[in-house]
Amino acid sequence: MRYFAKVEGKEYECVLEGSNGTLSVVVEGKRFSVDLRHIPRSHTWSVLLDGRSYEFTVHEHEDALELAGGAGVFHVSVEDARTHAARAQTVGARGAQGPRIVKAVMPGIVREVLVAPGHAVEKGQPLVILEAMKMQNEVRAAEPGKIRAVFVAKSDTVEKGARLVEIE
Amino acid sequence: MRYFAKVEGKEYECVLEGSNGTLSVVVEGKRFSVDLRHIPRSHTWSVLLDGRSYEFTVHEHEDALELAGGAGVFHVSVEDARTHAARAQTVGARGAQGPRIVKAVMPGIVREVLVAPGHAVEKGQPLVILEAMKMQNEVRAAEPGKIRAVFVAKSDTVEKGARLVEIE
Amino acid sequence: MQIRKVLIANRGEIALRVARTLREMGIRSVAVFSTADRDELHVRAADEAYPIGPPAPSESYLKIDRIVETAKKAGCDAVHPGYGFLSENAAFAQAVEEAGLVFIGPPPSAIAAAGDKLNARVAMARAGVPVIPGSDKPAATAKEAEAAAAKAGFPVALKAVGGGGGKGIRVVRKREDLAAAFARASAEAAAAFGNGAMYVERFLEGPRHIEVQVLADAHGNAIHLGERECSIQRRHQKLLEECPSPFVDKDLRARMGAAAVLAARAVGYRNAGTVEFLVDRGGSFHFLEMNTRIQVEHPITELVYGVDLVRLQVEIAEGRPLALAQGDFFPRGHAIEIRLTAEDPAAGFLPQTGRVQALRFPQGPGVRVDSHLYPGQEISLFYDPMIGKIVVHGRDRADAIARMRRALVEMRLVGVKTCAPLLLALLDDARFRNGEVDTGFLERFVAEGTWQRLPELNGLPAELPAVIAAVLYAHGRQGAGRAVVPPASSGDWVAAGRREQMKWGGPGA
Amino acid sequence: MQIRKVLIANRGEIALRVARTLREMGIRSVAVFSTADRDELHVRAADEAYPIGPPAPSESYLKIDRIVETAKKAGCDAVHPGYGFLSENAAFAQAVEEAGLVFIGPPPSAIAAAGDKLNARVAMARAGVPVIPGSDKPAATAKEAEAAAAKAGFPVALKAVGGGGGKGIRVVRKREDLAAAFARASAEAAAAFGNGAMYVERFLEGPRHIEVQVLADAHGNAIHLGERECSIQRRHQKLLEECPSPFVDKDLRARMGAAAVLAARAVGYRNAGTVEFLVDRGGSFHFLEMNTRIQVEHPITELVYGVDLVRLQVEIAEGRPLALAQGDFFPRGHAIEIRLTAEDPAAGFLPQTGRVQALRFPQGPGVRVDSHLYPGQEISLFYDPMIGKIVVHGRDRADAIARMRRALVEMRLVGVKTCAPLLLALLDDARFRNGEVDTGFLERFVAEGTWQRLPELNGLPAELPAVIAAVLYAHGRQGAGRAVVPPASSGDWVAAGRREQMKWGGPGA
Repeated sequence: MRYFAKVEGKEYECVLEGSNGTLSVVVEGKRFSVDLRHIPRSHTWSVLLDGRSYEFTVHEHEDALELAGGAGVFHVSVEDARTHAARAQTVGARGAQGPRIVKAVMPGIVREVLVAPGHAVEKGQPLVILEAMKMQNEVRAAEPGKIRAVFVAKSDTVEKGARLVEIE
Repeated sequence: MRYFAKVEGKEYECVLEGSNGTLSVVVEGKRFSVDLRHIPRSHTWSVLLDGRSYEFTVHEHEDALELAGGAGVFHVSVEDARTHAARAQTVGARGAQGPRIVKAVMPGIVREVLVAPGHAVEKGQPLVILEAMKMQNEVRAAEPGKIRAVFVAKSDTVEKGARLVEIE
Repeated sequence: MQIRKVLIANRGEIALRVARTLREMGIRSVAVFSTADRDELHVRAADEAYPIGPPAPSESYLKIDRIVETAKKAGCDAVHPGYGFLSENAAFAQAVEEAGLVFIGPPPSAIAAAGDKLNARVAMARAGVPVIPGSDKPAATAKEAEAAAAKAGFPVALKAVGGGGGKGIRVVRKREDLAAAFARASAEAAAAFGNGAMYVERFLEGPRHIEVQVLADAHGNAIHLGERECSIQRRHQKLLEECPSPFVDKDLRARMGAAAVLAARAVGYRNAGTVEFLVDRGGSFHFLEMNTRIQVEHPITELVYGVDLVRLQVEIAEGRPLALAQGDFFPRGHAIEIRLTAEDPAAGFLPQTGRVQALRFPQGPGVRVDSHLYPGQEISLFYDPMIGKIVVHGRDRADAIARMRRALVEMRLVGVKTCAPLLLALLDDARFRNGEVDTGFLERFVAEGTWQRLPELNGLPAELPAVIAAVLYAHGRQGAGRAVVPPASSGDWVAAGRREQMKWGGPGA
Repeated sequence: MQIRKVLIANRGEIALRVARTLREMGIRSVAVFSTADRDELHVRAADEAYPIGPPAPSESYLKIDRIVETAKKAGCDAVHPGYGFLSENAAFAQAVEEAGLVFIGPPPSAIAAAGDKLNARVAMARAGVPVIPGSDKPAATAKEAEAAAAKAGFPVALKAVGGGGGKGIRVVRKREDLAAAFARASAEAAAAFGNGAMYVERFLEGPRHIEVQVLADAHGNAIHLGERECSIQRRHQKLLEECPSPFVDKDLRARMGAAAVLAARAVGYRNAGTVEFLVDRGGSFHFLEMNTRIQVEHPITELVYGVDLVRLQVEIAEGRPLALAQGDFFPRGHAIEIRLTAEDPAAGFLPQTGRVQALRFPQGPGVRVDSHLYPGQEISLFYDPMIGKIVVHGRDRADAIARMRRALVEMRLVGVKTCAPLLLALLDDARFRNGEVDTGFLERFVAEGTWQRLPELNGLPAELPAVIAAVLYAHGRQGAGRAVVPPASSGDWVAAGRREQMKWGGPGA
């Protein structure tokens, strides 16, 4: 089985081979014999690789796995060979750019809405002030543009990822 | 709803009443207003009872619940009113006594089998020596009798509850 | 008197920590909680617990009348305020005393004297404690602040008269930035402390923040328990503290200690308190402010001086004289505390929320943990992002650093990002290891960005994360590798596989 | 020399504890594991880990050749033996040294001299260390043992010549019981130590077991780090230890310490070791045995003397001289350790196995935990029932007892019964609190049975457990109370309800 794993931006082709109860993975010509154990109820995996011991916790994110191993955190996304090939054909079509939705990068309470539909905004201009854990944070425009819509009002509680403002 | 709960041998009739989002339990004329919360993934329940705070872990055993609350452990068995009534009618029939199976009260390795079928045994006579965690433990006869069957041999590994010997 | 039942007017780790010592003293503890906090450990650890309102602190943990009423109804004879919330609110201490209860802390007059940071400056200067050049009266408007700043000289620090702990402080480097900074800082101060008045101090470049623990009883005895080095800060919020300070020798310790005791006496102090100083490169120290409550970082003093400060607080509040004199206390070894905050340092310290999926705290020699975290907990956005403290004690500073490094590597927390990766990199930094830090060090270190480099992990081959992820993925989707990988009980990987498929259009795309 | 990579020839909490210090010292750790232990924390905490055989200790953790070979293959330069297993096996130390590796412990000759408990008696008596009346030669048969016993006088203790730590010891009160006891004890000794030879000592009635920590470097320096009170034992297995002993004053400490240093020198000792004494009511002390490795209870000495004994072991093994002299060490405060064992004291200390369903260790001020437990772990029957140690440090003995009580109340372990309820009751016992204990105290306390009384729980109404269980049951079966009880994610209660039904015949029975 072939998979493609992208670790912090770099892609590795991984070929998995199982035989006699051991699992080998060949990555770019290097063969790894992996003893991988899931520790129940802890999101933890123990890996022995040529005697070296690693313990990773795994946290699923929307688009990647976060592997945390004591001193280091790695973001890895994986796809199988077929998906990888399919995606390669369509990737050219994904660059199109329409109106941009500014989303909340954290949950919080809306303390101020500083713009209204029709306003022109500069790059870096504050749009909304969000408060969480006693700290106020300004949400700023990443690009210049015109406010097309405002989705929140003062005192609203918003979840992470909630739409705040649309800029066109 | 009526339930019967037996705590360390003593039976309590509990009547549960829910109204307006609060739960009351009436036990022998006393009414308790209980704020009971399950803490996920921890087998833990937090109880506020007239302001007093209790935290119990709950462990299921075959025939009872083990409620452990810091300094104390309680074994409680519960049945509903219908079961309670049904059992009361049949309890007289349960005293019959046939051959007794001596079971392993812990998992272990059989180090010695000291009896064979046909042997007469005294009360307190050692039957089997089980070893676990480096300690040897003698399994003794609870009553005098005659060995009808031996289910294990030296060096067997047995689970808790495994049949060791039958005495008649 | 003997205190028998104490209401803890707080939440989180400090409420839990106070409840622990109360239990050890045989004193009943009474927790209070907002509706967001019903399941919190401080509620479960206390002997009693009562709801006091909705999640917003202004509706619960800052409600003086409701808390005092709860204490009376529950039959308490004392109140412990913890830190934050109402801990430095003189009106609260006053209300507690007027209700006939003991406030486990200083008299309201001392809180007021120290809490009005501006008046405290004036009082300290008068008592002979060195202070930083700056305001001698409050600025209610940007205009008044500008006048004071002109006198002190830029850069200046705008500070809330009612503030403390670095909250509501803004540094202003140029005259033209002052008005906007004043508006924001004053608004935050008004929201946080109910008082928008500010004062101005010359902003010292590159100072250390070193504070001294003091203890004063009701019988006129006042001693100090050495210093804590608190220079590792971001936006005036401490992230790592040490005891003793690598900068302070025996002589400086004695001089700063004496000044701290003088400061405590100047405000009529009683109970445990902390006198914060800014120390310049030459070793001159200037009074910064006095914190009239237990500090977040008190455990490092406890480890190095062999005391339980909360126990001493209660004993002092009971009217008992300090059992030991200044000469009986001396430092042993070196302690470090880090504050674990639910903030992502790689994303501008964005507050993180989420559910604690898995949790393993460090243990073993020289490790102490104070935390209200538990598996399954939902980190809420209503309160401080500090979710716990890891504290270590070692033979000397090098051992303590190595121990903290080990503790952080050992810790596992799945579900919420924290500042731990930054702190781990900090512990490895040569400048930090040499003790060459000032209050601006951490922000410069963060800005350098080198801490985000992937660490050299036990000779980890670069390919290993890819290998592991591929195996997990395959395991979840096809059951490949089942011979060596036991089934994941959660089925997470099946779900992850499905999502990956969907995201990239599935096999047929 | 500088040690760079150490194989830890052990498992469980001590393997984890050694790995922690190695990490702090920047030394690579190499774990070994039996097939039963692949998922254990000591494997996950080490930098490297290698399998050494099947679960039975004789096939893995006691396999000298395989362990030494693993150390060489892994490129180790030293081996740490922990306690138990091969830690007091002179042949192992010899094999390690012959392989060109450093043994982090005493020279093989010292292990042999102390490990042959009988020869050690003779050597100590010769060096002027007081010993108990008894054998001066081994007994290979019950007959020989009878002769020795007759000379020493009944009651006697039968001890394994190759034993230690209370293993393979039987007390025999009457002549007619000796033969049977000898057979069983000798068989256990043969299985555990590969040597069935026994020796006989007069069994002292009501003594205390107090031991002294010693440290000796390769340069002729030898010091002691005070005593540990270890009288709380069951079948010669310690369950609770204290430092300092409530029985020992400064003078007795100095005399016992000097005798312990003498004992260490008598066997040519190097590294950390422990000299055990039996102390009678008059304060006379008698050499019991010397333990030539780190003790289970070493953390209490670490807390009270401010040291890391494993770090000192490594430093001594590297050939470094002790950095501090006898006069630099002094006790601060009081420490207590309890051993958490998977044994049910209510059922004759029956070993318990099972899966750890939920786990919460105590934390906060003065609490240290050393444990290899983790949620989801399967407690195996192959190894020692000790699953962790809770250690506390307080200002004095009363504070330490209160702190340990708090720690045990705070601890939660679901799925495996432990000795904790017994220890909690012990901490509340007036005799224990007065320090009036001897080595027989715990067994008498267990036999009294009063510890099994239900405790007075925070004014717990007798009905409350019934109320809770009824609600949980109803919640699981009918969804009653759902308004206040959030759904149980596990569905345990549904299952519990179903089983209850089945057990008692169901609704139609």
